[in-house]
Amino acid sequence: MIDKRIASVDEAVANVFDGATVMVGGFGEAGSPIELLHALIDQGATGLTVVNNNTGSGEVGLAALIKAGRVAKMICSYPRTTNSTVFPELYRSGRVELELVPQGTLAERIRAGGAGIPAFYTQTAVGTPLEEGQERRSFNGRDYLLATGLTADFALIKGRAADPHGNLVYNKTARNFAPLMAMAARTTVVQVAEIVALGELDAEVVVTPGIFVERVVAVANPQHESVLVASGVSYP
Amino acid sequence: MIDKRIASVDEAVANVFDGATVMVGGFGEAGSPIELLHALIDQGATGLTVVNNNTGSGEVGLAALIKAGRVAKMICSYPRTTNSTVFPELYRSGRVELELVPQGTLAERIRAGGAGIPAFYTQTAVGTPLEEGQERRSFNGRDYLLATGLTADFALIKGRAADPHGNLVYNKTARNFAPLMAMAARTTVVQVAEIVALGELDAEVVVTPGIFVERVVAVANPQHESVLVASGVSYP
Amino acid sequence: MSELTEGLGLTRDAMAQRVAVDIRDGAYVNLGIGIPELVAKYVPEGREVIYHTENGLLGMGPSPEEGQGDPELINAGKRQVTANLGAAFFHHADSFAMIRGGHLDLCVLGALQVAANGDLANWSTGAPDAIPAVGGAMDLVAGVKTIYVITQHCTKNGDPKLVETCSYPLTGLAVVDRVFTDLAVIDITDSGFQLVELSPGVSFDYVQERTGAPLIPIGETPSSGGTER
Amino acid sequence: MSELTEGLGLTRDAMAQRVAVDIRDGAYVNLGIGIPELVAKYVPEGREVIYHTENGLLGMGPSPEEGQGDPELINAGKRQVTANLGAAFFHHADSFAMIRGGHLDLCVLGALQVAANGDLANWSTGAPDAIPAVGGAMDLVAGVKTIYVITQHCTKNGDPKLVETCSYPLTGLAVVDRVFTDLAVIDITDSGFQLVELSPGVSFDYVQERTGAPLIPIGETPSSGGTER
Repeated sequence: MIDKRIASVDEAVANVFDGATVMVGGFGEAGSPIELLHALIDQGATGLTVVNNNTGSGEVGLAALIKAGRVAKMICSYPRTTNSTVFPELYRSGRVELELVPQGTLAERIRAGGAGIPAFYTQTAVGTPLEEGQERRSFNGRDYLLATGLTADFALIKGRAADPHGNLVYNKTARNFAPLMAMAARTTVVQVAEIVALGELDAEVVVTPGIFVERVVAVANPQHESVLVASGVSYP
Repeated sequence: MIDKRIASVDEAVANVFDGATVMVGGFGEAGSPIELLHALIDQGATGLTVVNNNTGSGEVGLAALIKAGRVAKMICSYPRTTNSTVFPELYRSGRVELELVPQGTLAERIRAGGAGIPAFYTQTAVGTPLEEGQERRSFNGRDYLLATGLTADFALIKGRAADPHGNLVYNKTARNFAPLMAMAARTTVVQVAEIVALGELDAEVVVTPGIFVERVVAVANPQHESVLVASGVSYP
Repeated sequence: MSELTEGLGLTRDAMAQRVAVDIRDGAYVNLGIGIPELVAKYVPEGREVIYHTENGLLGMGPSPEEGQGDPELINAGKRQVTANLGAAFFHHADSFAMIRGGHLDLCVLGALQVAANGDLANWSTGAPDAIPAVGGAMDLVAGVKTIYVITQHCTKNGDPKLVETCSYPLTGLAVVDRVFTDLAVIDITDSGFQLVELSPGVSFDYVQERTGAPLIPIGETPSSGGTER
Repeated sequence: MSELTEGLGLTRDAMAQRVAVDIRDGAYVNLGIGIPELVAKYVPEGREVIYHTENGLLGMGPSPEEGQGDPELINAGKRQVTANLGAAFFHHADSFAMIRGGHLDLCVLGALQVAANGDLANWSTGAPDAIPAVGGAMDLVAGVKTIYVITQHCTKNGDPKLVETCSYPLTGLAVVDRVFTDLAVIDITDSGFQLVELSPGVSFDYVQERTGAPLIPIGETPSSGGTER
């Protein structure tokens, strides 16, 4: 029988390997899987390529993972945020690589990766410094850039509720990149506030069908990045 | 104020012009906007290019539009269905053109059109007769074909419920192509069984946000193609 | 058919049952229209399989009870179905993202011809007056991880459907992994058709005579370059 | 700033109010971070405008009442917001499909520089030690139908922000339609900067002196090829 429930966050991230590409859900703190990220710090995998819109804030969650030196490369659209000091410091000292991608191109590249599309064209960034190294091509008299699909070994995301098949629903703007990352990663690990019985999620309202999800772990009262940062918490 | 409600199906399709490209929702009879199609037949627009997965069945709905000689070209994946005699006859006598597109490529081309993506690559149809005329390109050692985005002047689709802003939810597998066509058409016309007050559709469960919808018309008890065909109905 | 195979070979239901044996617990599966649809009935007790239908449903269940159907809850063959507990509805782009993105474990399809290199022809006989219609077949064979074919070993005229090279228009290049026929189970390998299993009472020679390309006997692995292919 | 403009020119709020006048009833609008966010406060009575925030919400409302916020209901500036009646949540690919696909009517953004041909620079000063960060700005300017810029006419150092050619890294090529500054409203036309409106007490010469490229006076339409550009 199909039961994707995992007992603990530690078990859920146990097989993340050194050098893995890890997509991390969230836009700012909304949808950031703090508990999975802390479990990943405890687990110790290093040399990671991490895909997220930002680079975390304070010294918790994604920022703590970066601070711990586990991230070799970030792929993101906006590595600078209020209270974001960890990444800038490591970046300036050349200890972490950055691939800067416009936010919409980043989202679409992740979806493409999940949808088996190796590449697509977009008008975003034509004629800007971010065009560098990309192929330009004209369609119907307008110029576009070729963008390639992104896939990952793991996705760590956060949902509101899941069922044992891995069907997911989200909370408000915490949805953001999560449904796309679930599609693009070989192993998608989800922390949810609540695991409900099969059939409790209406088939019409499931946002991420279980086929895109490998592991579901309950974190009943997830921490909020802004609260941790305001309290001066530094993980571990 | 924003109110996309239209009083009648006739008014809803009144400005469809000769030679327009019209995307029609539905996979088989599920999601087929029969009443909008009949209104379009009454309205008289001709020389249409129609995008639908199939070509209708019997002599109602899409099949009736084709039979009336209004369709110059069909873009679809499967023009042959049980009880589908109208299209084959016109096709064999050269009175309607056919662009055959694999179903998944058709769906993605419509989404691409709606998402501002002029073209993307797909492995589907590589090495088959449907590769003809398409560009082949290799990514990471595998061959793919270039597929272009599809847009339309109008989309005629069917939903379960809408609000005055045009937010939509669907019924089961009647969803199929409708959310994509709503994105890809300049003017999206939706028939729904029920128009509810603003706020009655939960923001978490809206499938098609109102930005993709221009006109909403209530058809309280929509007809089912299979019932009409079984009763031998021929429209008009 | 019974004339051609002289009473030997599996019935359609027995073929479907044989396919079902090879479907693992927890698999996400798309079943083509026709004989493949029969497979769902025979999945062994204790295995949970989730069925995908490309028109937008994961967790497809059996046909509804008489009078309980919804004309807007149908499968890819446009027949009324049901939705199991844990099902999800989605639009066509998401549905084919599952297919093209390699998220489905298995697809079971019918065939007109299968070539020894795994090429599949199952959408058109290429007849000049035929209305071409492909549906989702090309997407499925290109995207799904494993492709099983279930088919009669020969056509109604007695011609082999397993051939050296397909003469009908292709659905996909080198896509088939395993073929289940009334006479045998055959894998597609780098060396060609590898016989895996014979139906009861069927001999190697009997199958070989009805196959348009060399069969590698059960258990034999040709040394590199050792076969005609 | 008040030193530079000698007390002339609109306040930030007055600038936002002026932009709001030009937003039509029923528009779908994305407001950038900073001054653009003020625009929502000033939309005239009787017009309904739907706000899009690229992190997945259409129908964004004002900031929540004290203590009523949800840290997972935020805008692109990562500040807590609310959802109006008729709102919808969606994922990032759908959100940028709205942007890239030309479904949004208007985007109001800040600027470092705007060139006379509509080029916009608003994401980086190109300083060697800066951490590059672009967010959704390049997607917005490339995809949204109409791009308004709201900005002080000059930098804190008194340098013009409306220039012949941007010296900072570009966000997009020929994307800006109209610029609202403390001193004037200026359209980007094929002939360059077209003055549309002067702020109270501000003269043409006063604005021209503070603009890095020729301004076409209000009401004058240069004959083809008649201007320097």
